[in-house]
Amino acid sequence: MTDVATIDIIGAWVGIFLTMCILSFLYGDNPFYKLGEHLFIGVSIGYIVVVQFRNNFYVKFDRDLTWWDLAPAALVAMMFVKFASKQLVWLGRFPLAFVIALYAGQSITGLVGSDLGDQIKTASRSLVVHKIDLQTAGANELSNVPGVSPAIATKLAAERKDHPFESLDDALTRPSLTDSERADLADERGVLVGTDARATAAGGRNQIDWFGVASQVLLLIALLTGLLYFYFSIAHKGAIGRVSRVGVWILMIGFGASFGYTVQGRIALAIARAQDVRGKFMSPHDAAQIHGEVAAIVSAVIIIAGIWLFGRHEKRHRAGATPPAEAS
Amino acid sequence: MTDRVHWSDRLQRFDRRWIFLIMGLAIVVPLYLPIGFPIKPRPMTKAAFNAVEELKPNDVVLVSMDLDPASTAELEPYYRAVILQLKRKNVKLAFTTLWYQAPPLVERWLRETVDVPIAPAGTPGYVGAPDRAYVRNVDYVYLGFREGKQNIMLGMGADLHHVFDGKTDDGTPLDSIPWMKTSRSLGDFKLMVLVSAGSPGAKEYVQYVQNRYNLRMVAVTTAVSTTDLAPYYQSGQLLGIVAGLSGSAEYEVLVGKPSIGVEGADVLNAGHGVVIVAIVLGNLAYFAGRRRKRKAA
Amino acid sequence: MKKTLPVAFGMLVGCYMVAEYFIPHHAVRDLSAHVLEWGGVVAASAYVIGGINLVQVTWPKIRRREPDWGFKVVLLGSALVMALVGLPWRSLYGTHEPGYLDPLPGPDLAAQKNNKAIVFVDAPDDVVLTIGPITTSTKHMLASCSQRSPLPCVFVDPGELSLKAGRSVVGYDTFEKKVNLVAGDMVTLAANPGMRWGADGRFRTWIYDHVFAPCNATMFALLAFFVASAAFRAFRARNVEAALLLGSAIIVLLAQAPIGRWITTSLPHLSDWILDILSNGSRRAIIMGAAVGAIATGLRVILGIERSHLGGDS
Amino acid sequence: MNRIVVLLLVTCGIARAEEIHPEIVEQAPKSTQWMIEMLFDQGFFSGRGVEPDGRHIGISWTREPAVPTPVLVLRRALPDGTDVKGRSTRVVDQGGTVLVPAFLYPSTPKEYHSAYDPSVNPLTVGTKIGEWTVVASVDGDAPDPIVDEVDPGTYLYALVPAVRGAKPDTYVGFPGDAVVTWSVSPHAAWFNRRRWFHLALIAIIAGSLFGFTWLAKRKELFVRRLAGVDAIEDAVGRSTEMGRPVLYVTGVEETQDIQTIASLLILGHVAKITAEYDTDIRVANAFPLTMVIAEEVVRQGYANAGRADAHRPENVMFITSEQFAFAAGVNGMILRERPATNIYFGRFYAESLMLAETGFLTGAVQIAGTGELTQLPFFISACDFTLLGEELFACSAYLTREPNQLALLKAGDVMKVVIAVLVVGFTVCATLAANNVYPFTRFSIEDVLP
Repeated sequence: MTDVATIDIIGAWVGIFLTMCILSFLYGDNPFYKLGEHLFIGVSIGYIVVVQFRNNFYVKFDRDLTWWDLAPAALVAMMFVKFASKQLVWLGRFPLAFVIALYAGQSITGLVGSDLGDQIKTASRSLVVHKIDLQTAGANELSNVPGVSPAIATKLAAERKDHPFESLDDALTRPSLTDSERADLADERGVLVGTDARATAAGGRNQIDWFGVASQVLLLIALLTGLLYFYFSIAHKGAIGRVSRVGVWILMIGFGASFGYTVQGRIALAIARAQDVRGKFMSPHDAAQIHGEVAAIVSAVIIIAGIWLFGRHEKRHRAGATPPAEAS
Repeated sequence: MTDRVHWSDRLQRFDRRWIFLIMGLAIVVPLYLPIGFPIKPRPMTKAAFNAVEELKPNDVVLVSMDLDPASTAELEPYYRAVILQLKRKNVKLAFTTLWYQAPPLVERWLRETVDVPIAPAGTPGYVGAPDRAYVRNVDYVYLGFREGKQNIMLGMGADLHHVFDGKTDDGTPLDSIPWMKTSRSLGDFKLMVLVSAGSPGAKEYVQYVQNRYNLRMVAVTTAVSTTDLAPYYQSGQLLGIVAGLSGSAEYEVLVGKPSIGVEGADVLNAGHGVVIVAIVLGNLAYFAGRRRKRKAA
Repeated sequence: MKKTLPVAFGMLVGCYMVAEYFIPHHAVRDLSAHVLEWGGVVAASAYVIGGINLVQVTWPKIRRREPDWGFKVVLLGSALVMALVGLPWRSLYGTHEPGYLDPLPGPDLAAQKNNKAIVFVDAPDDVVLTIGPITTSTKHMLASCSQRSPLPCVFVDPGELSLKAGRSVVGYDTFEKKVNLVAGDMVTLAANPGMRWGADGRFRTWIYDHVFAPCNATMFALLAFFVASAAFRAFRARNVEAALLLGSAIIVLLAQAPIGRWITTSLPHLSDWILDILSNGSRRAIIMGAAVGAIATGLRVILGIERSHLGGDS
Repeated sequence: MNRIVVLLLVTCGIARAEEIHPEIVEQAPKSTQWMIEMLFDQGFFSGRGVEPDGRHIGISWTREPAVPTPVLVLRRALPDGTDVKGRSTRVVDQGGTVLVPAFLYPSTPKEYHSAYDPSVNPLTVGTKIGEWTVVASVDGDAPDPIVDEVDPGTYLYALVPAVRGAKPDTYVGFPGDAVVTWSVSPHAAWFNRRRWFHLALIAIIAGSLFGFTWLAKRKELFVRRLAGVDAIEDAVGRSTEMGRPVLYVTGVEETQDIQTIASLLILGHVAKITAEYDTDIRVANAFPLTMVIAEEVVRQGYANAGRADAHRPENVMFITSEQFAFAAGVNGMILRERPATNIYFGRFYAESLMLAETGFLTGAVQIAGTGELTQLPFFISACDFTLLGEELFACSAYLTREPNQLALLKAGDVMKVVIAVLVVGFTVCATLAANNVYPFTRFSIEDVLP
């Protein structure tokens, strides 16, 4: 156990203060936010420049040069021509043409493979969905059954060796499963998307998961209507209009879903900031020396007082000044 | 129009900074007064877990840490959990990153999680085999960062040693490390763990190298990119996806060491609650307002 | 001439990049590697122009003392500082040894008797010492083990002993050595690991950890609040579309938090289903549509149809 | 009588069972039948994961009767074009455990060479012993090919049955005879046929691009209007009235992203409009290269509008490449310069909401366009107009209603029909095939997209 260097305790406090500065943007644009903003932008630029040069020159050309290296040199030179001469500015178009064409060509082939080829491939699958057969399924397949954890999967695999499952209930209540595991499995039962729909213990003959089939059909419809919505050559009127409207609806549901996911992510960020201030990501020993919460409160007080003072100062100087813009 | 402002108008026009305040409280308070709902892994998360479990000792795994400090919130819990899992599986690890923001962060995390055991025997609240301290350039290597995004991916797919000039980040020749000597391109890695906060990241890996060299990949991603990656999970190009903070929390549970992720996931409840309330309030105000306008008209 | 040449050059490069995907021949692979590297070099050199532009934009503001000019100074200043501390200064004026071992003459009888060896440590108290199995610092050591030396010290078991001295934070050198001690041996470990400069140097890491990282993370975290206000303002069921958006959003929101499973276990299923089926279906449509548009755009560039960026008015 | 049969199957790319060349070699201690398959490309399909770049050779074998012993795979180069037939060979003396010079140095049998004792010197992959290089060491047979990367040339492989020692990569014995394969020399392919369908897709788009360009010159093509695009001109007009600038953000992705490229192309047209309206346009860039291009594009826009003099280079700005620092910077611009129109075209990530919300606060008209699906909900909720995915790429075509531009949209539509037909067709096939309906069991999407 060693102590945190004073400079790092100071650092932690600085970090927390800046955190508060930027959070103050939520109240409105204010000098503290401006400080954080400009500091951040400046530091990021300084950081990036070093990285860029290290990785594109220092590292790459840490070898004896070849004739090949004239090509990039020429391109770079042309890019700088505009600072040297007015009538040679047009030379600057070569590096432009180069990078744009280079990356355009690259993305053409990149996209045609993954976003067209693979998506078409994935989209055109059989609409028939069979249930997962607990009797024959492999470990991975098993753990795609709702509620089946890897641990449970191995247990089931062992169980079915000794004596085959008669039914789902039999399979999911085998003695080797712990009570909590049984509870998990019980929670996941359900005829639409739950265990009963997705899995069977029948063995041999493969049963069809009808809801799965319906979903696959829906998936196909979603795709086709979506494509129709992006079809530019016809006006969205009449039947076409109605169908493409369905496309929009499904689109919107999709967006809703991704909004929901996003919210989780965003809130997670705020949570992490709070945990960080509390020193959750460092050892308790270090956290104890830094007193993050105290730092947070102190900074908050400073900033609130500061904003209030600046506000008054502003008012006194130019009467009828606009209050700090509300940022939301 | 009546003189006194109707409640719906006030609700529609009131200062959003109140919402900010409520959101702030919703995040801070539960940290001190946890709610504690149970956490159950989803199939996507389990699939990711299994892919790692299938590894054998001394398999070589590439961990690509494509993130910045901003996204640690969602990825760090998973990272710590998966590193523990990989270490107790006793596999060889190669770390790299395609994000220029990452290197100092990666260095720190390596010191905190790889150089020292995460869960030595007798760690409170930990069920599972203890892990050991990994030795740099023996049990793991840090290849460092290279600028070039997709091009670097393509390069690593063709010849990884060339991309990193045959050296690790601290200058150790890759050929001096037996298992690295034989891992010359992405195809030679048994698994790729993509700690991916955005672009370039899991999506680009799938697009640019996965289908070229058909590689085995699992990804942890920010919740927001999940819907984006889900198709690749369906098409089997990604063996598993760990979705955001809740996914990371689930993974911590699977690995058997609940920690910051689980704590954070608990706070999510309050946060989501606030957002839902905000939506409901907004709609109340909207509809009430509309009905009044109809009446007025 | 001034327009057609660049366009032709672009067409050449672009068409090559497309062809390259279909030609597995190793010669082509090698050439492509080169060409891609050039792209990187051009992009990196552009940072010089970026810097010039930055000064062009901010300097006049400072000179004319425009509002907030002080912050522009902060901006340029911090950029300069961060860039400078990124340079490997140490390699410019040579490095110094992080530490050394100095064996003391003669066995210490007391120690010898109870079969121990002694390690004296001459180091600042913020140096983290790993002496065999123990990790410690001079603060937490014995004040004295032998009259031979006033330095803080530890008793160790005889045999091979690995010594390591570093600092708890990144950005410093580390001193590492193995010694073989027999009972009664005394050795002084003098260590004062120097601070490193450059990419993994102390200053840069400090600024990264305590300025860059918190600002970066907090900027991002602001979204938690914006999301709430956006939800309040914009997610109103004005029409069917908005209502659907809202509905699925709320379902996923609930399902995403652990509370969802607490309400009903089928909620997560439902949200997964929305994600797998409805969301994926439409999403796939957009992915494909966008890909088609992107490919067409790309083709227009490499076939020289789109040339507005090169002065050709298309 | 003891016989060993070496069946070599040198494939032209994919394995073809009928091309077996049997070869019988006499005198061997144990009767094992080796079925060896060499895979390398000869300008045809790349077989079973062996890249057809002329630098990869795949080798796989099975033994009859099945033997679980490990097999050491060695490679040695031959003078180009040498044709050697497969045979069995001795690697150790009778009952010995050291690899004999006769095996290690076949090309110089006269000279003296020392034997090699693998029980003490480990044979890690890549080690050179004599003229041979260790390629792999497999326990049992390798039904999936071991892919070996080589420089172009002619090579010979030896499959040596071995017994592992205690230490890793050591071998204490070599039971039975080893097998030396036929010489193989991989040729590089000039076309990767696995990707023929990708080429076809590109060809369709390119074809219809030209087709419609030709057609458009003759007859008026119909294209549905996009509100978002029509809005741009009005918004610029509005900023002119308010005397406030137009803010154009080219996204936070590098130039190599096709969305950034699209954004830059649109910027040209927008700059032209602002030049005509005599309104300031501020362009915020996250990458200097993008900034360099944007400046050139804007200059051209002004030139095309015939107002080259009005172009002010410092209006095209490089903020910073750090995503959130960039967001902070643009937020600052929006709050303090109060542009009347904010246009966000290109690829955006999390900062989308940040920018859009701040812009909403300042009451600017906001037009967004991105193919980044996850951000669309936020742009939709906070912006006045949003171009979804493909519409972003369509935008530049709308802004200049010239034939070759409209052709882009038409080509896109053609492609969408093709996609729909393919997907539906193959779904039907797959479904019927799943129910074993002949002849559909014979078609599969794998045929076109392996």
